[in-house]
Amino acid sequence: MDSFPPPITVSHYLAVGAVLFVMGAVCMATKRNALGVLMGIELVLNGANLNFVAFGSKFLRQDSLSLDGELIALFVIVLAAAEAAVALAIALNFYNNHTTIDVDHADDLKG
Amino acid sequence: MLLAAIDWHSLTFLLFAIVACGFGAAVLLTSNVVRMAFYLTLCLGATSGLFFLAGAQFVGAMQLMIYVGGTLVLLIFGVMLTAQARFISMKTGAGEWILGAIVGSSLLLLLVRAGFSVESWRVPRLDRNQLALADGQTSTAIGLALTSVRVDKLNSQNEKLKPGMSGYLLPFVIVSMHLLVVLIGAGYMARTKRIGINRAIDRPVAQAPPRDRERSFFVAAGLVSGMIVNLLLAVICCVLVAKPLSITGAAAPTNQYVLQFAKAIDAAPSWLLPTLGLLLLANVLLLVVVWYWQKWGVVGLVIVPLVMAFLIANTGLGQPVAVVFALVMLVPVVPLILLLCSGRPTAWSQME
Amino acid sequence: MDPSLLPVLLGLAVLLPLGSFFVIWLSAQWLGKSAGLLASGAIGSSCFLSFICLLFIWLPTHWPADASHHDSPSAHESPADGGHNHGASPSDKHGSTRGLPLTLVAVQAPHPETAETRATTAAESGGEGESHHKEKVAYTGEYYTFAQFGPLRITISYYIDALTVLMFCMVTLIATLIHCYAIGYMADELTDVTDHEVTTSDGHHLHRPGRFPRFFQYLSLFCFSMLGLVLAGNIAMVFIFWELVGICSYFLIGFYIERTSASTAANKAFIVNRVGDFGMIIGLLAIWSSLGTFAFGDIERVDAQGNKVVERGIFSQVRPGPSHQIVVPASMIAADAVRDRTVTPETANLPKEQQRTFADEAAAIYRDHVSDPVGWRSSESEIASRFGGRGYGYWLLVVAGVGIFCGCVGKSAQFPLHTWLPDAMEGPTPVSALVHSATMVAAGVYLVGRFYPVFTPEVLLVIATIGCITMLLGATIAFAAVDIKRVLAYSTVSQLGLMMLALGVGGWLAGVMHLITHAFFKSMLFMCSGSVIHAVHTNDLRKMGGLFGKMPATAITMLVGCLAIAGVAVPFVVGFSGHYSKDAILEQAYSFAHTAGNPAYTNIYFALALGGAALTSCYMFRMWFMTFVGQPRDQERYDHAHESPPVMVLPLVILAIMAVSVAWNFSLIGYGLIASAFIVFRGIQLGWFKGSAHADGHDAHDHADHGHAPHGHRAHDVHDHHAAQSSPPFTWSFVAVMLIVTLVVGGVMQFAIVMLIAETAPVRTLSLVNLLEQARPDGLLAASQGRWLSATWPNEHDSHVPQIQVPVTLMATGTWLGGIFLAAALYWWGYLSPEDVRRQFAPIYTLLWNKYYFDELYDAIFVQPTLVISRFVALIDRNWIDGLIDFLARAVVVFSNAFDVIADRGFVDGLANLTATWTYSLGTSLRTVQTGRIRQYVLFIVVGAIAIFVLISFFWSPTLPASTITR
Amino acid sequence: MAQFLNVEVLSRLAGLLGTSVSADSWMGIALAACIHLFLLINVVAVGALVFIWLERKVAGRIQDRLGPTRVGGKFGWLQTLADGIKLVAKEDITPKDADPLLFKLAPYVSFAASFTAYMALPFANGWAAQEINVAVFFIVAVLGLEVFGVILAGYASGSKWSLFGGMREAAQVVSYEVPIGLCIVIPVLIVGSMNLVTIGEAQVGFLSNWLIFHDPFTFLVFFVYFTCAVASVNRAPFDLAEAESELVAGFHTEYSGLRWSFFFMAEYGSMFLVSGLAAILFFGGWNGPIPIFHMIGWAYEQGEMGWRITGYIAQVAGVMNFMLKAVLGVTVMMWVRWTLPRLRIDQVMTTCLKYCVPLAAFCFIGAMVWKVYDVWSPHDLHGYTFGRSFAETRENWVLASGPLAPSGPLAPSGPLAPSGPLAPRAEGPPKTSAVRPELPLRSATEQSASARGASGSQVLAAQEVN
Repeated sequence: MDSFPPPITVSHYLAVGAVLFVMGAVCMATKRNALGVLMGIELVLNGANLNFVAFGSKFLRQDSLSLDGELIALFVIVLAAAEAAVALAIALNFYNNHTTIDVDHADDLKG
Repeated sequence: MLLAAIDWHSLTFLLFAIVACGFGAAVLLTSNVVRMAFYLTLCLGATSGLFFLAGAQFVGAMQLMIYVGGTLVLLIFGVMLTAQARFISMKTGAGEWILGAIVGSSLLLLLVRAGFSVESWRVPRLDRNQLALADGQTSTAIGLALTSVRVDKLNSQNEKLKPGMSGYLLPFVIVSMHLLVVLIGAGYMARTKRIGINRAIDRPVAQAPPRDRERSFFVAAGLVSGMIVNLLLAVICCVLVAKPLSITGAAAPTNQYVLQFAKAIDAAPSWLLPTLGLLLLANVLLLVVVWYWQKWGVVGLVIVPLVMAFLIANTGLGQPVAVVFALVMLVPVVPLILLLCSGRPTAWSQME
Repeated sequence: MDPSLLPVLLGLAVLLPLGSFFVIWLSAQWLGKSAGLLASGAIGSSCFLSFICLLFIWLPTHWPADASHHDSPSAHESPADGGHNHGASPSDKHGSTRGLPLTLVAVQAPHPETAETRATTAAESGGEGESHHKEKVAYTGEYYTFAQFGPLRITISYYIDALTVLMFCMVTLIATLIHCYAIGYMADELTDVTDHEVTTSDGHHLHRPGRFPRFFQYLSLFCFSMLGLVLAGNIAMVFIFWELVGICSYFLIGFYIERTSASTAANKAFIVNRVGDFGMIIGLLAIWSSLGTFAFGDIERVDAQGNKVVERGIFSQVRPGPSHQIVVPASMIAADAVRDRTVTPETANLPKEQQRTFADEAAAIYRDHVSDPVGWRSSESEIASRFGGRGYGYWLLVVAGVGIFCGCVGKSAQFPLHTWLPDAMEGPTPVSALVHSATMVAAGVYLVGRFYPVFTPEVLLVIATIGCITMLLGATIAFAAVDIKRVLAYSTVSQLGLMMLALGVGGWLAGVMHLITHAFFKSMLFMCSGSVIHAVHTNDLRKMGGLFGKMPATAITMLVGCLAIAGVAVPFVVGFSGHYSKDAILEQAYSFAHTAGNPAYTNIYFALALGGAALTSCYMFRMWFMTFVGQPRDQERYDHAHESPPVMVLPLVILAIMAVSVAWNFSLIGYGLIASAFIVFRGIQLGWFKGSAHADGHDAHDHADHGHAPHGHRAHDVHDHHAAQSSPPFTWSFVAVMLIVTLVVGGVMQFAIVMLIAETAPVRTLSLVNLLEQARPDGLLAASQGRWLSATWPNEHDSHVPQIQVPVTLMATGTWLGGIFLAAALYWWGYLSPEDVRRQFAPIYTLLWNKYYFDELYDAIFVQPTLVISRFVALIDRNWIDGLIDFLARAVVVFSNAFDVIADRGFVDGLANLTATWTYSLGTSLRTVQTGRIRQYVLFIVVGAIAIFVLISFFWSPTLPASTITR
Repeated sequence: MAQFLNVEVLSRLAGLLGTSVSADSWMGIALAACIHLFLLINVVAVGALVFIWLERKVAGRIQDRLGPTRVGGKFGWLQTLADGIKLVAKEDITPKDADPLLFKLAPYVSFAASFTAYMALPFANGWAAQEINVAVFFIVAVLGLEVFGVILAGYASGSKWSLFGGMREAAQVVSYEVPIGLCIVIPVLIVGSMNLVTIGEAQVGFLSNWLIFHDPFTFLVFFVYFTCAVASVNRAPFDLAEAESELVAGFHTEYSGLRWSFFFMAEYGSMFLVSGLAAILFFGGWNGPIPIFHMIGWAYEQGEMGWRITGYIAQVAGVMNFMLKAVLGVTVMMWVRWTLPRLRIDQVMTTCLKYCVPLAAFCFIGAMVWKVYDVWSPHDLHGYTFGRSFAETRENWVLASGPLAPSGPLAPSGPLAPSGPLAPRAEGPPKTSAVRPELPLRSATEQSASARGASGSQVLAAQEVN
């Protein structure tokens, strides 16, 4: 008899990744707190990472791009860390200058 | 029996997926930044669980380590630093919510449709259970790939993948450089630039007025002669490089001492003379540095011969030659140091 | 080491100061004191390289023979071998030589002959008694070719013989010492300087930043050019470096540019030198146009076609062949012949239209040889063979010689052009010591010595006369001068005159040797005067006196210098270096005067040389006595006098040692060094060098007592009172360093020589004379006779025969004894009072005091007329030319005003404004998109992504096969 | 290597339940999970009890007191239990202006983190709840999570003391993760594997085989590691987060009752964890100073499968060894706590950034040079040849690549078939060790050429296992 729940596939991973991605994107779009936006970015990155790992995993697919997936995921994580540091620094600077981290106040370059 | 039909792998996947998506949604929905961060933690933890399930143990651990351990602590740090009122919350307009919902849902629809649209992505790998756990133990492979050996593609016939087999050494190095720069830059950007606070430890220590130093005639003479001698030896090296003494033929030196010397030079490897010349020049610089009362000049004077010895020892010349070289170059340094340490007040004591 | 290294090392030695010049020039503001160290290091390394060349390259290959012992066989063997194994090398050296393309040939051969033949010539010439002397060894070659006009080339080449190497050693050694002396002397230039001799318009003294680096920058450049001058292998290159030396001395004399005296002195030196150089250019043109080469020696090189070419240098053209007697080169004859419009005797009695001049025939010969490639050479030789008897071209040779000598007159301050040298003392004392005593002014003498083979007896007579006059002028003026540096300057002038005299009367060796010895003691004397000036802050001898107790080291070294320049010696045993050179000169003058058949005027040279020697010793000791003994004439200056720092005195001591012993042969040098070191040591123990230290005031006082008993006590009190605020400048560390330096120098030289070549040759033959003997141009040993003169120039070796040597030595001894006694009587014991002398010889004194009114004369003759003319020219310039230009300018202004309105404002601006308005409106219309709200941007991105996705998935599926996509 | 639960054990246990299970059926897994969980919880909870008691005694002795004496008869060995009862009985307070959810959750986060880390910690050869090949990494990562609970607690309590505590904790732990990482990389580097079991097995043999004696740098770096470990579990003298002299009780000022005790369990748990890690990384893990059981041949052979009572005894002895070492480490931590005064926050940071990180980095380079140049050390890796140097690791891979070519995971000759958690492992190391020491690359390639079949697979298996 077929197992419960049905055996998972790459698509499932992609679906989860998509959910995370969309959550992150909407988070970026709706949060007014700079750190909220930052978290949104993290979510987006994770969604992408999920896809990479899924495509790279032997457990889900016969012909996987075997190591590349994981390696790219690794690089993404590392760069995400860097990005977080910089973004945080930016946020702190912003806070030091504007005494708020509401991104809507960061419209100095408005046309 | 029913339990036997349970596919534990899928079950755990389901579990983690629900946790991840749920807390992702929570991150989106809550308006309290700290809670957002907390939910995000759980979400990312669950994601790392998914990684483990996908057999990417290293990536999973990495995710835990860097994201959950590092980035998020950093994030919360930032939250604390930038908190205006406690539990800061900024309301978002309803219109934006709606807009975001529409766009987001359409994007979601699109992505999911794309995800399920490919045949080969939808068929599970049924022999998964027989698959070895070792397949998940890819840490060594990853390490090797980062040092540019792609063990998984060592002899794959796929021409399209050939270029990708060279591994990831360059990106690895670039990324590490990038990280370094980013951390420095972040620290620089985030440093507090508040005006008015002027604590004692912030103020630069008042420089003691440079007292006029006593340089005994000995030390001066020693330093100058050292510079001159080094310079001359360097020049001689250059001359010998530019115009080697030929030890055969009519051009051979008439005098047997010179002949021995020329033979010795001939025996040495070709890089020896230029290196020696450079080191001698370095010595001159260091002597000048010592002249300007920098302690590290003396240290450099001691180090240079050791470097030379190391270089020689790592080539065909062999250790004895290296030791001899080191000694020859060290011998003048010793009296110099003695000179520095003699006299009242010692030049050494006045150095920086 | 093989001699092929010589050009490399010496070239490096030349380039190092240039390098330091550039470094200091580019990074002066960062260097500060280290500029001095840099320059000293550079010149020091040059010195090291030069001595390497002398001790380890030159001596092993060319061991000097004993010039004065004709019959010792060993004297000829080793140089013959030297010539031999160096002569063997060039053939196969081309293969092994990397780096510089350099070629070596021995000068003595017009065409490169094989080593065997040369050895044989050396051997058989050894048998012949008179001209048995070894043939001169010189290395010539080219570094780089500047320009080539057909067969004529201007190159950077070198000409290295014993003279070159010795000059290198001398110049670099003195320069090194003076550099480190200058580090001490110019120390106050490190900070801002207040120049008390310059008063600005607001009445204050000038306050300016120090120029320490600039000073050493110029000094380095000077060293570079001097060394280049010595190394130069052709007369054109000599001229280039000659001018470089001139400009350097211009910079250095005008170092205190704010002082009018300094700047005018600089201008004077420069312009006067130009006058001489004008003559030199004439000489150059004469040589170039007639001989077609600038090179001194023969140069063997590989031309473009790859076959060896031997270019015959000036020397081998003027003194060809085995005998090396002076002959007029073929090309000169040819150059002269084509100018001769006299009718040939054959056609003399033909009708006018058929008469042919010699010029026509020469031209005909040229026309015959047009066909063959080196036609002009062969045609010249043919012309020479045809017209040689008619004495063509000799005057060209004379012109060339006199022209070159003109340059030397300017550079080394000979009679008509000597006025610049004393004024050049406006520069800092190290400059005076280096430039105006040791090297630059010596360049003139050096050039005469180097160019000697080309000088015909007529030119020699000119040289001798000029030198004689100069010597007397300098000596007499120096006798009256009271400025310590001017005394030295004039003594330099007269010594240079002496050298010229020596060269002029055929004493090549004597002159060149005096050049080197004089360089040592004169530079030392200058540095001594510098430290005296440093101590008492005045140049005026009348304000000094009794300084011995204050600055013993300076006093002793200066005494050594005076003894050396006076040529003091124990007759026939040993003497100061000056003794040897000056006696050689006198001997040569004597033998010139007493050569059979020489006219009477030849006696003048000897007599005047003798008188000059007497004067020299007299005024030198006058200066010394006035400075160091007697009672202090200016008390407060005396009180503040102090010995100079070690860095200034150390060079003095080293130079003193050299001044004593440089002319001795080697073993004597070694002993002399060590002995003097221990004398110094003893002096330290006796406390001479303790200056006015309180603890040693007593010794100093005793020592002063030897000088003047009556003033002992005052001196002593002064010591005690002065010791309170001054600390002894001489410490044991200084003594130790001095000892170590002397011993190490002496020991190293001894050891190096002995280790390297002592087994091949006797050490005793190693002396300055014998070394210089190697560089003697060939053929000088034959007694020579001019074409237009009846006098005969005797062989120099004949002046060493006892029947000449004994009387001359005795006379010389008499002169210096007399001079010293006169000076002592006047200025020490005070038997005679200088006042009386002045009063009695008032007119002469005024004449000397005004330096023979030379400056006034030149001012009246040259300067004033020039000023008048130039004023007139200026008038023309201001009124006419400027007027025209102003008119044009106004016209242009008017036109452009008109044009501006039409074209610029109307057209160009309009266009620009139009573009600007368009851009602006575009920007304003686009700005509304930029809401500056991040989240909106995110939404845009997402929407855009969606759009792209949709487009792709509907209209374009690149990678996925259609089957996999489910619709 | 011996699994803690392999087929026989499982089936016997199942036999007690009256059913017959096979190793990979759901029941086996459930059983194994239950047993593992039970044991681990006991280790953590009971361990915490014991440690608190121990700390009291140690503190008492160091302060010249007796410490608890009465409860439970002698030595007051039940003191902590009494405390526990008291804590459970206490009222659970939530401050008014706290963020209730986070406030409630924080202790569990902290506890869960330090508890999860045990999952990868082997107590004896192969006796780990889940043997992960990146175990070291995993443990450090999860330990890093523990701070998260503390921060949340500090923030959610809504009191400035707690906030300060939380922030200090954040700064401290985040910065101390760097030197810790550097330190633990060194044994990993020497052994060439991140698998704790492998690292432990690499030190089989006499005392001299312990990695701390491998070279001077490991010796030095152990102390760096220990310092940083103390700091990262914020024990005194680094307990800035709960500095009672400045902040009343730091991050747990507002906590009481059971939640508070959770924090303490977490703290003691992680103390034990880092000490255990130190024991495995530097002190030979479960190997005693003298390999008695190897001498008498009781211990499991390399790659031996099946189940022997003697082997079991040997394993249990190993567990004892391991426990002893870990507890020793914990005791030292207590000793330090009661001996040294507390540092200032800036001193803490200085210690980390100016001393620990450079020292660790220096040792890292030193150890690397030591290994690459293969300098002599008392430590012969007991026939373990993996990762003698990076170059050789690559070489192994090149070797192993032969059979890997048709990377069909089900290829019967494939190297990976007979391995996995519940499957008997390929016996790799001893055989490869025969080849490895004199194995230049050339012979390596022809070796691989010759061994298209089994041996290559064994080599690969060696790589995989280690």
